[in-house]
Amino acid sequence: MISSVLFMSTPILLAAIGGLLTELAGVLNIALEGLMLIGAFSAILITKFTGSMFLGTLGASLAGMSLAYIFGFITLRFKANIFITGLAANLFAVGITNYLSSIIFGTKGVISLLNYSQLLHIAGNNIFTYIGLFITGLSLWIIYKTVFGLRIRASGFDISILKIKGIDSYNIQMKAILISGALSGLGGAVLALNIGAYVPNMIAGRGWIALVVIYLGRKHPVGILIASIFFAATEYISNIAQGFFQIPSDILLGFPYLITFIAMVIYSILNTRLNNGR
Amino acid sequence: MAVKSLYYSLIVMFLLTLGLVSCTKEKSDTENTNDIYSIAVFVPGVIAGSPTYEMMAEGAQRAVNEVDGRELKIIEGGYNQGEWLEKITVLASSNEYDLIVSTNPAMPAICNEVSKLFPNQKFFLLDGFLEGNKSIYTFRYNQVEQSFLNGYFAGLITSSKMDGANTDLKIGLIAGQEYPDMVKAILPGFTAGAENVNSSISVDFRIVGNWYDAEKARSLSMSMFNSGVDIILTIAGGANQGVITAAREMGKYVLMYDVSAYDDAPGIIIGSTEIKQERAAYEKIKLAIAGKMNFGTAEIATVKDGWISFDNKHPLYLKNISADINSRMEEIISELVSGKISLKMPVY
Amino acid sequence: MNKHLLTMHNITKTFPGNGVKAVDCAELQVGTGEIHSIIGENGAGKSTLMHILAGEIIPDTGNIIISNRNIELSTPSIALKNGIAMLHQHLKLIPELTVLENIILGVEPSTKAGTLNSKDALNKINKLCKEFDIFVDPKKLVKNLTSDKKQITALLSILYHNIKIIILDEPTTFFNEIKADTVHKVIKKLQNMGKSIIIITHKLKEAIEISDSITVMKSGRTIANLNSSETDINHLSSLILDGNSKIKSNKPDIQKGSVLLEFKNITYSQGAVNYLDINFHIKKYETLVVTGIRENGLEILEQILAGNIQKTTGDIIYKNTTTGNKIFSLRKIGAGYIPSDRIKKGTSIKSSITDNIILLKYKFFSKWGIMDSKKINGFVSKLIDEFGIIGSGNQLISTLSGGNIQRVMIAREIDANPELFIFAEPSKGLDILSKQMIYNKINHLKKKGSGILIISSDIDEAIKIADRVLILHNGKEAATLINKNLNRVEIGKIMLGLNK
Amino acid sequence: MDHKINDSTLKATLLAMGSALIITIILLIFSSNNPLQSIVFFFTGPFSNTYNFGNMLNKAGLLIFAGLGMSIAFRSGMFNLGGEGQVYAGATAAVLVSINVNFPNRYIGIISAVIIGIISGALIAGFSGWLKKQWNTDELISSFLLSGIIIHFTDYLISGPFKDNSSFLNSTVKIPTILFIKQFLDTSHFNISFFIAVIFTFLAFIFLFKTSMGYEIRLSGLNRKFAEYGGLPINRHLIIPMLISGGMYGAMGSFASMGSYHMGIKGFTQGFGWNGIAVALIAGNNPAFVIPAALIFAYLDAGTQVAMIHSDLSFEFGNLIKAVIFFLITAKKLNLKKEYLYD
Repeated sequence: MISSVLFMSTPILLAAIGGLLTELAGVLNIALEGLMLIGAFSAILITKFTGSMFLGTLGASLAGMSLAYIFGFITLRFKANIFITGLAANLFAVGITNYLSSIIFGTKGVISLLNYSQLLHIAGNNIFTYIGLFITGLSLWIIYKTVFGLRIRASGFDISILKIKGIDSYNIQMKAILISGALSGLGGAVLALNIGAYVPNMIAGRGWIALVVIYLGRKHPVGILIASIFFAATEYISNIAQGFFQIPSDILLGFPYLITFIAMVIYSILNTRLNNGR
Repeated sequence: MAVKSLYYSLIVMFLLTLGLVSCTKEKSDTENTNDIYSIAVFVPGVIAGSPTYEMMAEGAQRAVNEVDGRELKIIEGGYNQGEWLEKITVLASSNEYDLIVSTNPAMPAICNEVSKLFPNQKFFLLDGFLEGNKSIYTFRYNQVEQSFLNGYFAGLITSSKMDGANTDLKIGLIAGQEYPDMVKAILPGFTAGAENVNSSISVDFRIVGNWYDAEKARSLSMSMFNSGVDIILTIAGGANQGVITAAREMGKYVLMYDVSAYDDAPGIIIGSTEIKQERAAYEKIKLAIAGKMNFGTAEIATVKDGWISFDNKHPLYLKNISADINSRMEEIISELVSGKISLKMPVY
Repeated sequence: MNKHLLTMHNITKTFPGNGVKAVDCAELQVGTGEIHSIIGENGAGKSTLMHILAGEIIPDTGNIIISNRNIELSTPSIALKNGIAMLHQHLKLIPELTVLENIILGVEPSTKAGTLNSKDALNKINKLCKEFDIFVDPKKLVKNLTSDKKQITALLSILYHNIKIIILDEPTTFFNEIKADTVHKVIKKLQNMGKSIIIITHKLKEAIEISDSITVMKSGRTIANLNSSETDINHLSSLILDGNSKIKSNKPDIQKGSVLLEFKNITYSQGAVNYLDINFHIKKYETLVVTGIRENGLEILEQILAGNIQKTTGDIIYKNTTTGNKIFSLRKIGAGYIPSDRIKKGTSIKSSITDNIILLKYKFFSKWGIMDSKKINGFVSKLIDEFGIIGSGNQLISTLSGGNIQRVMIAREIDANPELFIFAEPSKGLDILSKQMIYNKINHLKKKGSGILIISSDIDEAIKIADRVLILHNGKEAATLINKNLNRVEIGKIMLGLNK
Repeated sequence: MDHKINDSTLKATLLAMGSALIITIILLIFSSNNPLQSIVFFFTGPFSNTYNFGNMLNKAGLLIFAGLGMSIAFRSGMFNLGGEGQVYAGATAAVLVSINVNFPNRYIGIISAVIIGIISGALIAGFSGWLKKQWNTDELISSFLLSGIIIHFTDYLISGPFKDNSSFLNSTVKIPTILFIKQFLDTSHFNISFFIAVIFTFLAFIFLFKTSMGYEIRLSGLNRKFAEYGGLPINRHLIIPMLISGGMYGAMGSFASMGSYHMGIKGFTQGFGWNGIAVALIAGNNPAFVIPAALIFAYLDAGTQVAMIHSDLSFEFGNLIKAVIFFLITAKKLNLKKEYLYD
């Protein structure tokens, strides 16, 4: 059960960690969904042609980065509204994957790996679960222990101070966006490679959940880890509950949102009380 | 500022008149009814990943290819039910297609609406049921029979001693969504089939919530397998992939619906019903082209007529399934054909 | 001493906003290992000159020569590369980062892998702390620091760099007397290390005691450059305060009104440091000017009045009602208020003149919630005329000059005819004409029966419009005088703490 | 005043639109076997017949509602990310009222249904605003999560207790025919709601720029410190703009269900919420520009749809074109050179 929940949380966790970097750098990233989709598609595409899941995973990250670059370039250089460019990136991801899919495979539907071999499991856990946890740890290190991380945190607060210190904030924000592209792409790859197939729309809102998780996790890697596991656990529970209770499935499908919402409200109530008490 | 708003409303008015002017021209050149020139296939979803849609498209293509000068246009409508009505109306309003072909239980109701606006537009709808509209011909499969076969087979598997089967008498059904045919025909048929094997077999029925979240389908299936289910019938579109993945991981079995897909996951997909959607599309469209389609009537296709079958000829099936189980399947099929077992498709 | 480390020659800067020459042909020379103080009143141009040196403001004319090289300091980072750094009064720190992170930002010591070499940084910081005998926990978040620790952080972030010239803006302001010693020690230490230090200060005593030489500024000009051994406090204060003795004292009104607002034993302290300790009242038909050096309590007083911070002890009584522990709310009692922070608080710069000017009255112009454009336009053009605002109603505030922005605010506040009117730094950045207009409006308001409280660091202003003047020194009330034949030297000496 | 657009912004917008247009044409040339045909259908398609034209206007009308609501929310500095759920709830509420209540006549019926729809949308969004006011709960996230809950709950209502058991659609029964909002332009969905949307645009414009509450909202959004300093009721404007934006989404939904769909279909308002945000942002949160922004949006959709049917343009290409336009439409400057940091 724990391994299931951990695995279910992994794609969300990866995208959220990527989104965290941009968020800390002061960039609202609503393109996560599209970045994940590109990743999922590329993972299957490349694995299919090379036969290597490793290359597929790598390719997914690179594809995520490419779309992230377009998104970042237009947002930062052309000073376009970040919400609209984010929506554009999501639309673009849907369009381009379908287009490439129909050109390369002659179909806009499911593309499955024929010689599918199950993903590596270590001690009962999926390899990507470890990768997710590793990247969370890595992000802790990057954010709090490296020069780049320090500059990311600084640029999210006030770009003018970076100017005084002679730091190029465009560079920092762009790099954060690229990393979020790579990690979201990876998150998409996790979904697709584990299933062994690309299904259009298979991200199914996880990119948006990742955005929520960033906020619920108080913009900290550990908080995000907890929040994504929390969300995955509620989904896991609602999956199990479908087998036990005569609750209409639609209600159960909304359950993760309900619990997360309640948790969020309780958190903010406690937070207010705490601040007022001070 | 008020001036500016006025300016905008003027633009709107201008566009409006422009539109009205350009509209008036096109209305005249239709009225050529009976002869079928061009055909549109409206796919309520996306083609690939959905075998029934693929078969429909192939059948239509074959029919059109056989006659010179016929045009076929395939349009994918996406998954949003709400948009289908609008898109079908766009199709009908374009006046370009003499026949619109589609498949889905929901389509008759939608096309009935459109038909009120465009009474000359003809529709041929598979997998749906509607009688009495002079423009619509429907062709529907007896899904109670079909799912009964699946259920019976699942019942045999769960009570068998196969590697993946356990002692729990539990079988599963995963659906993309809870739609009327699912609840009123497929689930009851599936349950009846299983109970026909052993009345203490129970069916675990779960919903993905959409037709594409394969990961959700996977974790749902995992939880079903963990609770003692050993075979799942999956009717979840693209999300079927997730069910297969879970079965592979757990060493369990998957049953497919509508199309024989043993090759997709040898040893995992161990049973499958089939509908002759391609043949239906082909034969009926040829009828339509010939002007012989009985618009206004509804046909229900059955196992007896050969429109529905259980694919027990496939080598992978024969390899995995014991002769004993297979002979019991043959038996039940013949009982359906002979009418010894009679399962009516509910009308609702 | 090498007199030629830094030369600033013929520096002029006019701000486009108000057309005031903030710096006017200023000259400055600083040698290696020299401590150099720049003194002058608020608004004399000291800060602007130093901002130019720090690369934050680009001058209109003039040369900056460092070690015989002509250098263009177009950005702070270029200044930093040339070994010049400024410790700001408004600290440029990022509250979400730790002390250490703030210090090393931009010059992070790193390993080859890009890792922060926190150990190196920590060692260096600890060494610096020991060397200069100061302390702050490098691992604390800046937002959790007390203000003096923040100051130390900012100081450290400068010491951390390899700096030749350090500019300190009011270094001892946030420290009490004892801690000023610490600051002086740091400065001496820096000098011993061969650094040059430029200090902006109001404290003449401090300037003489600590620095080698002193530049005196007045109205943007550098009027004197002295060796501190050749001068004394009286000389300096006369240099600073000299010149405007022509200003005529306002004829004080007889105080016939009732008491409007009373500050009874109000203090404000953080930890052991007392920033304000004040007692005063203000009556109808009178103008009270609270003056002093801005950092000596004027700012804190304004913040308390504005309800931004809560007094530590004492009672604020408005018309015989005490506010108790509630935060003082100006608008609720119908007071008018113009804050010293005009841009962020006093105006909405992305809105039009109209939107800014109707802030207090918009409800009067609406019927059933709909605002009457005609009435508003009439009102706005009346005020634009009356207060000489150059611009039209739908012009954005951001396109106006500083003087005009000021007029918009004054028009808004005075037109509301408040019983109590609080005005911080009325003439900040204004030309003479605007100043005169503002004074007239204030007097007019007073004659109609309002009580006027002005918080101003400008002595001339106090003399011009006050009925009574309250002078603060180090946060404490040094004197309250009736404005009868007061002159600037007298007030200046009290606020500089020289009258004892 | 801040509802005016200055020349440089206009220039940048036109330049961005021009570039997007060129890229669109290039995309069409590459994607199509008969590019000219595709281009012609794409650009003239929306005007090709009454149905397409009417539907485009109808869609634009619906988008105007959402765009207006979001503009007001954005103006006040609030972010309503829950449009999807609010539209769906509004649409379904209007349908449920129409089905279950016997109205004395059609006008009272339609108006009550629409008002109920508006109220449901408003309450959902307003709840997020209230949470913000009460406990400083981030409205961006709370509205999104709340929307997730509402969507599933509404799904349940439609396919559960209010399901039309005689229908093969996952839908409620149809609303009584007399409660249909009359459609003009014979077959299209085009109906009075478009004109109501235009009227609402005027109202929103007046509300934002001519009323005291609009004044408070604008100032609170532009400079909270200033609004507080001026003694404006800023806390109230954490809730009211959310109520308005939710209400407008509700209006969008109820007009869609009463005017176009005539029943509640599972998931039928999918995507409406995001489009509302897009329209508002493209319009620069100015009601005066919401109409053209909504028209552009609806035009793109209609063009894609027509081109799909008549030429070999595929659905995803419509998405790609929209993506390109979205990428560029809000660009403030199109200089490819890296802007030096300190200019």
